Amino acid sequence: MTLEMYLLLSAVLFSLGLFAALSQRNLIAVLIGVELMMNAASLNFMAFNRFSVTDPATGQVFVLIIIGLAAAEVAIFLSIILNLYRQRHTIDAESITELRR
Amino acid sequence: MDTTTLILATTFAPFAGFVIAILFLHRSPQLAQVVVTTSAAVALGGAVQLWLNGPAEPLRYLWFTSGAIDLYFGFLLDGLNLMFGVAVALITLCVIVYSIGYMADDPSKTRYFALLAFFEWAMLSFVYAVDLLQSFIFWELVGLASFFLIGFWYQKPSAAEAARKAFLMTRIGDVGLLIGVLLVMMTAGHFDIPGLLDPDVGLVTRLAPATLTAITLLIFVGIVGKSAQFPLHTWLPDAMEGPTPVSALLHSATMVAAGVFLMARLYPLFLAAETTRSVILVVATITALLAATMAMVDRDIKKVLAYSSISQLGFMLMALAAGSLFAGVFHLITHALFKALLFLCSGLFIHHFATNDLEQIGRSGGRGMRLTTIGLLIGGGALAGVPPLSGFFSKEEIFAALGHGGGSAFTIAAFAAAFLTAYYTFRMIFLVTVPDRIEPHTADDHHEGSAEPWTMALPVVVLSLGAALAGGWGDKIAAALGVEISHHSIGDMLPAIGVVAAGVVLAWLDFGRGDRAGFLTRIPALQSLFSNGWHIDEIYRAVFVRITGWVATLLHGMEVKGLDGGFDRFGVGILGAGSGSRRVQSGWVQFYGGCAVVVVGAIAFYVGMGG
Amino acid sequence: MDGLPLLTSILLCPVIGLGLIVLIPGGAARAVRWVSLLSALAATVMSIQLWRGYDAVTGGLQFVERLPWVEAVGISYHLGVDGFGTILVMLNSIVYLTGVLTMWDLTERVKGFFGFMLLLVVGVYGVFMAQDLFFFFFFYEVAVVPMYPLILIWGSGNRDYAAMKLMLFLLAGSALLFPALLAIYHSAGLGTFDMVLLSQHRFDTDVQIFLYPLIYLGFGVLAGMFPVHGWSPTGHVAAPSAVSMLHAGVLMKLGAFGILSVGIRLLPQGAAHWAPTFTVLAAIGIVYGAFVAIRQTDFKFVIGFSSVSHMGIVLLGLNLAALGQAGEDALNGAVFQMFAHGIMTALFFSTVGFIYDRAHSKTIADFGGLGAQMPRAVSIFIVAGLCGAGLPGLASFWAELLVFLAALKTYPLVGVVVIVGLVLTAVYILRVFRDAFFGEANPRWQSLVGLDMAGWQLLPRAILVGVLLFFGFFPRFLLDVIDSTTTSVLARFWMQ
Amino acid sequence: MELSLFAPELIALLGGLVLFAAPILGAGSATTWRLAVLAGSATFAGAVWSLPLSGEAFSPGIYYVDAFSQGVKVVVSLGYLLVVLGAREPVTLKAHAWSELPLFVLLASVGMMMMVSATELLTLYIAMELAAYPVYIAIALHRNPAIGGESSTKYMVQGMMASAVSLYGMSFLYGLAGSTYFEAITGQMGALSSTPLFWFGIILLLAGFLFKLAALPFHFWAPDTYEVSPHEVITFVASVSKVAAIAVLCRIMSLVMPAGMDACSVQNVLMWFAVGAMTLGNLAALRQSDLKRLLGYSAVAHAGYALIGVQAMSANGLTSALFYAVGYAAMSLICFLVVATVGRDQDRVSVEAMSGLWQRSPSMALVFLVGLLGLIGLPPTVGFIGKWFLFSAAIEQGQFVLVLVAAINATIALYYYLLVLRQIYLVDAPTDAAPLRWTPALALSAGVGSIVVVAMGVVPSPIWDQAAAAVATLLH
Repeated sequence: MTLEMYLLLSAVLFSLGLFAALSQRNLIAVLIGVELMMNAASLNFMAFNRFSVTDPATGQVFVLIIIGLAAAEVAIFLSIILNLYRQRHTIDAESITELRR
Repeated sequence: MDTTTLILATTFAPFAGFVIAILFLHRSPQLAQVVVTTSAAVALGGAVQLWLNGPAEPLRYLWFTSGAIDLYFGFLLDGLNLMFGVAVALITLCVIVYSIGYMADDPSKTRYFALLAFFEWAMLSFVYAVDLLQSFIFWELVGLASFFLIGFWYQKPSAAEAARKAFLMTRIGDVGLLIGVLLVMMTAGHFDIPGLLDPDVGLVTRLAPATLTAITLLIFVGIVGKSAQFPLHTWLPDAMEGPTPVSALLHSATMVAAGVFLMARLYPLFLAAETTRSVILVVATITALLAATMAMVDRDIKKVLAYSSISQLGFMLMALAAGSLFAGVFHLITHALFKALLFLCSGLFIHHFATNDLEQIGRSGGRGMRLTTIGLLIGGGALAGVPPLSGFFSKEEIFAALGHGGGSAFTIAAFAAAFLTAYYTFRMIFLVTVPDRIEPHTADDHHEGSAEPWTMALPVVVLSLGAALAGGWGDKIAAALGVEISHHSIGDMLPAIGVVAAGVVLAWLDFGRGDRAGFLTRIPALQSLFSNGWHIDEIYRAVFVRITGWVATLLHGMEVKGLDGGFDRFGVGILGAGSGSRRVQSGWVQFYGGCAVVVVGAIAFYVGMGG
Repeated sequence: MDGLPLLTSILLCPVIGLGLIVLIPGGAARAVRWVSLLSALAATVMSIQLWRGYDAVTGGLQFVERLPWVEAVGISYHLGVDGFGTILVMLNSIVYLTGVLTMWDLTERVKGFFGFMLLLVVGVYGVFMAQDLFFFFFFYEVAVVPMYPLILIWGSGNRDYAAMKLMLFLLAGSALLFPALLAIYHSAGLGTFDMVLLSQHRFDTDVQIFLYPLIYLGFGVLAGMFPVHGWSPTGHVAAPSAVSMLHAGVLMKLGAFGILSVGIRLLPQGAAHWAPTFTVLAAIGIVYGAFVAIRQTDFKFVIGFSSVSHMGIVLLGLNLAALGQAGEDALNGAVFQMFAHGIMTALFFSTVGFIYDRAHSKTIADFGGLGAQMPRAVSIFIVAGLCGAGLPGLASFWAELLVFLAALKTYPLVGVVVIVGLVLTAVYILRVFRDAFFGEANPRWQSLVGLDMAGWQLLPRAILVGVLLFFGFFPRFLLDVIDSTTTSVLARFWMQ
Repeated sequence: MELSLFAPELIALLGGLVLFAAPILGAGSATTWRLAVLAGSATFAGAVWSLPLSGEAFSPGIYYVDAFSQGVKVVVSLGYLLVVLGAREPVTLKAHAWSELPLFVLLASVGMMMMVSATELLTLYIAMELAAYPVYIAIALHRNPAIGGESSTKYMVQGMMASAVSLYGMSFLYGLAGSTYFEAITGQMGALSSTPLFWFGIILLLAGFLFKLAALPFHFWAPDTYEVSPHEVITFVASVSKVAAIAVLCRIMSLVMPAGMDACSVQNVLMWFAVGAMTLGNLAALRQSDLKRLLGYSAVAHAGYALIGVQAMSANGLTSALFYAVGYAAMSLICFLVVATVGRDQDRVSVEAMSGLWQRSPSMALVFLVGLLGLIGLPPTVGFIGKWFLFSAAIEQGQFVLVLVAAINATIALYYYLLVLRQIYLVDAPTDAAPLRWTPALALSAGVGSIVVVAMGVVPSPIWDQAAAAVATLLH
């Protein structure tokens, strides 16, 4: 696999994640979509690290930190959704539109 | 006293009188009378002394400088000014004294006398002005005084309306005059009257004939307005709404004559502008005839006199236009005297009988007021041109002038007008003095005491003397103007005498006996035409007033609906756009994120592709 | 006062007044009034000193003060007055003083009213004195802002609409000015906003032609220029008297002054290029305003549209000045008219406000024969009206005369049209006289008989009438000062 | 490693520890608040103390301490202090969270402080997330989870997306430059600038900060989140985080400015975002009856104004953007302080709630007036001179039309601000409205804010010079 292939793959991954985040009604699915987008970025880091960057560590460190932050993000987001769900009994993105206009 | 002191005293004494009266004497009208009368007497004394001293060098004080303009305030003291100044001061004093009696019962006496003083100041300053712009300024102020005096009884709606009309119609003329004056400035670079008239460096030598014609025509527009010439004459009859002494002073003797005076003042310019003079001749002739026809039918004594003023002013302008300065000015002076006299007499009648109606005055016993009747006869005779009263001589000069420089058509027209003058004047005299019946004057009258108190009688006497004798002053006036005159033989005078006699006889036939109905009653069409003033007012109302109204309404509509409404709609449109743009904020989070990421992504992609 | 420069001292009068008013507790209305009055008096006295101290023979910029402000971008606190500034500072002082006196009887939210009014005055002084583009604009906005609360809170009638409209129009004008002023700064490349330095720079002709209309329009809005005058009559009608006085008396002059000192002074060629177009617009404005005034039913609307018409004369004069054939007369006339019109409208509104306070009506048709019931107020109104009609003996005659002369010299047709406009002016003024003051007394107002102006109420109006008459008879005292600057402004046209 | 260079952040982090521990150790919310104020003051003092310092706090190239970063830190820490001063009783917050709020806000502040010092992608990323997460949580602590939850969810979803996009952009920068150090990127600018993919990365990178700034196209959260958030949190978001966002945008611009003309595409993009943000924000606010939501739209519009300076890509432009951001933070802060006090126990604050404010508390009305004048852009406030600087910078680049559009926008905005003023000064207060009282802390906070707004408007040169010096260090 060449660098271009990885980049293409990550682009596809990013697009899929984005698509999921935008099309899925369930907020959990949205979260998963966003995680996919971040993973696409991680994949890029790794690919660049592997193919074009002399310094072997940076990309990997970056990816590790991304994973860590993503986990934190998930925790926060889930708790927020939970908070919402308790009151509204729904986590359907299209029905949470009380604040508008 | 030197000239400077004299002239300042003459012009500013009335001003001082005005200021003192209007500011401090509201509570004490008697004192105001005294102050104003004194100031007028001072002015008369000064004017006479100046006249006796004879022509002097002009006085000039720099008023201000702007760009190329150097404006001077000053006094021109030549024969014409000095003479007219005396006439103005004299008649003003007469009228002020007369007013003491006439206005005795009016609650706003202070305002009245103050305004008279204001008028005298403005008028004298106009007469003596050395600078054309200064003339214009005081010309306007004179008009302002006229406005306030016509509307003196402002609570009478008719008076208020008359004042407005007078102001507006003279304003139309003033616009022409102002443009003319400014044109003078543009072409000559100064406003100095002696300089403008100078035969060597004045306008006549410097300007192309066309420009001169334009300037003189524009000035004439101003004269038309002020001197109530056709077609701007309709304000003057209405101006009779003012107190009668005011009519005597402003609206017959002095202010309306200001137009004629201005033409005489700038005579060399007019003399050089042939075209202008023919225009003036035509307009003045029309005016003289037109106004005379109206005077033939009106029953209101003051209106008759007002129409006759218009007509006589037309005479003066005819003379000037025909090329005779002397004839015009001579008639100006005699007219001032006899017309003031006539008004004062009519005022006595009105004051006593509380009516303006000629027949009513006659029937109430008008001829019982001896002094007044004599004054009426003298004044009327002079107006009609009965020899040897003053009007005869001045009119004779006009006929002669027209014969010289006017052409036969105008001479004939002048004779016709003179005939009509005699007719309507004696109609008035006969209606007052030989009424068809006498209805005893009832005692429920509002006036106690004399019908002819001395304050009112004295001016009548003075002016009667003047009106009777002024015919002999021709030589002096000619000398003052510096022109040669030829004396007319009795033979030359015969046509004029004949015309007057014919007029008087016809008037006697119509009004001295029988049913007191004029021959015009047998021609109803003319009767109605004349008594409606040839429908000129109606035409104005139908055309100019309505057009102005239409335009105003149109533009008002444009302002409200078009401009204002347009801006409002624009604002509402933006608000609408605001409401529209809020719709984007749908509340749906994925739409938000989608928009954001897709926009940024697309742009980044576009840029990333090197676009 | 020694040591403090005169211009800053004048500017400080209302500033200190404002500071004190903010500190005074809201209930102490008397103290607020007196503070305002004293600050106005002090400012007036100093303005007269300024006027007398201004050396008309030397001309040019005098009483200059200069402090660096934001040196990095070339902003300096630079004050100075030329002949125009001198008389306009005077004008502002007079209107300020008489405005305070006019509102002496105000009882509603006194503290706020005088506070905002003083703020407005600060702005106006600042504009007339500022010689730095930034401060010019700064004070310009300071002057505009207080109009909103002043109309909204103390106004009457359709005040919501009027206040909003006024602000939107004026700030839309500023929106044009903002980029234009900055573009002047940058295209000069001098790195300074100093107007004196900028005025010595020769801007590229294309730049001038591009920027001038923006400046003209932007300031023109405030000057009540046709066709963007709509805010002005509406604003007048809704505003309380002193605010109308300041609004028509000085605020509208800011617009004209802006055109003059930014537009014409800095961009003479642009001015000359656009002058024919704007001359026509100004002439239309004069006639249009007069025609529309004929059809108004409200006193203040009549005066409002008369202001549009009269400010048209100022704008006409400015444009004719740029054309040059009769520049000196035109510019003298325009600046004279700024002063004369300022005093005149102040008088108008002061008096109308008085009548309104007493009768609670300003509909002309409601009155009739008021002259019998309130002779003093009516007489004073008539003086103002006559001034509006251009009667000699009152200050605006000279202004109109000079502008008309210039118009005739430059564009005869325009000249004739605007002079004919004088008749229209007479038509609407006389209509008011006849319908409201003359005629049979309306018994409805019989109650007003004892309530005519008396005592100190006459004071502000008397001051204004006195000023009108004084300069009507002695125009020299103004013209000499104006003329000293006119020449140097016009020299800008010859230089290039 | 020079610890003193890290002093403000360190003090804040220590403060964070204390604030974390205090509630656990049984301190009530009052005590915690006092501690928070103390921590804020100490941080502020530290930031001021460190103002003249410069150097690198950690290994070379990662974390710059210079006039730029320290200046912004002073502003951020002062902002934090003022916000906390006004947050004595954050009623719209869940009661149990009263003592936690200062901690979250402090942590976010630390994140922001680190953001402006970060000169390496990873550091930047971490700082960015550190600045974001506490705010996500704090918003979710709204006492009414039904709407508070919605507001925080929306905020977070968009925040996550924006940071993911940024991250994706970073990956390309890393790949192309072969390094995450800004120094390295600047060093290779010659080569990089001709690589389209580099600009792709830069534009994606901007996303995260456009989100914080609430600029187009990441502005959607602003109205919704402003409308329903705990007042104190949104005060913080509306003021302090804008400064940090603008500062980072300036940093990124300084990164690409050496590319000169090649950077034009970025400049263009930002210009259009600026125009869009101003126009959309102002238009949408015109017919708004909820005051906080209105201020949200107004924030979008102001983000647009600030972007004018950023996109000018010149020293003056960046300086004016920084200057304006500081001024904007102050005016936004005082507006929200008043809004929070007036609508103390309301989840939403409508414009109507401001009725007759001048009767209830003249001084509060005055403070709000000052804030609104600033937002409108009228003298003598910083809003006026700030716009003057911004527009001046744009004109300098020949962007005449842009300035015209911006100025017209300011006129449109006038309408809705004036309606608010009208409500305050013209409409009478409801008869049952209680008079409003300043607490000393609140008065201090609002007072300082108002003074900053006016002082920067009248005497702008100290701050301007400081900002200019900061930008100068940024551009070397």
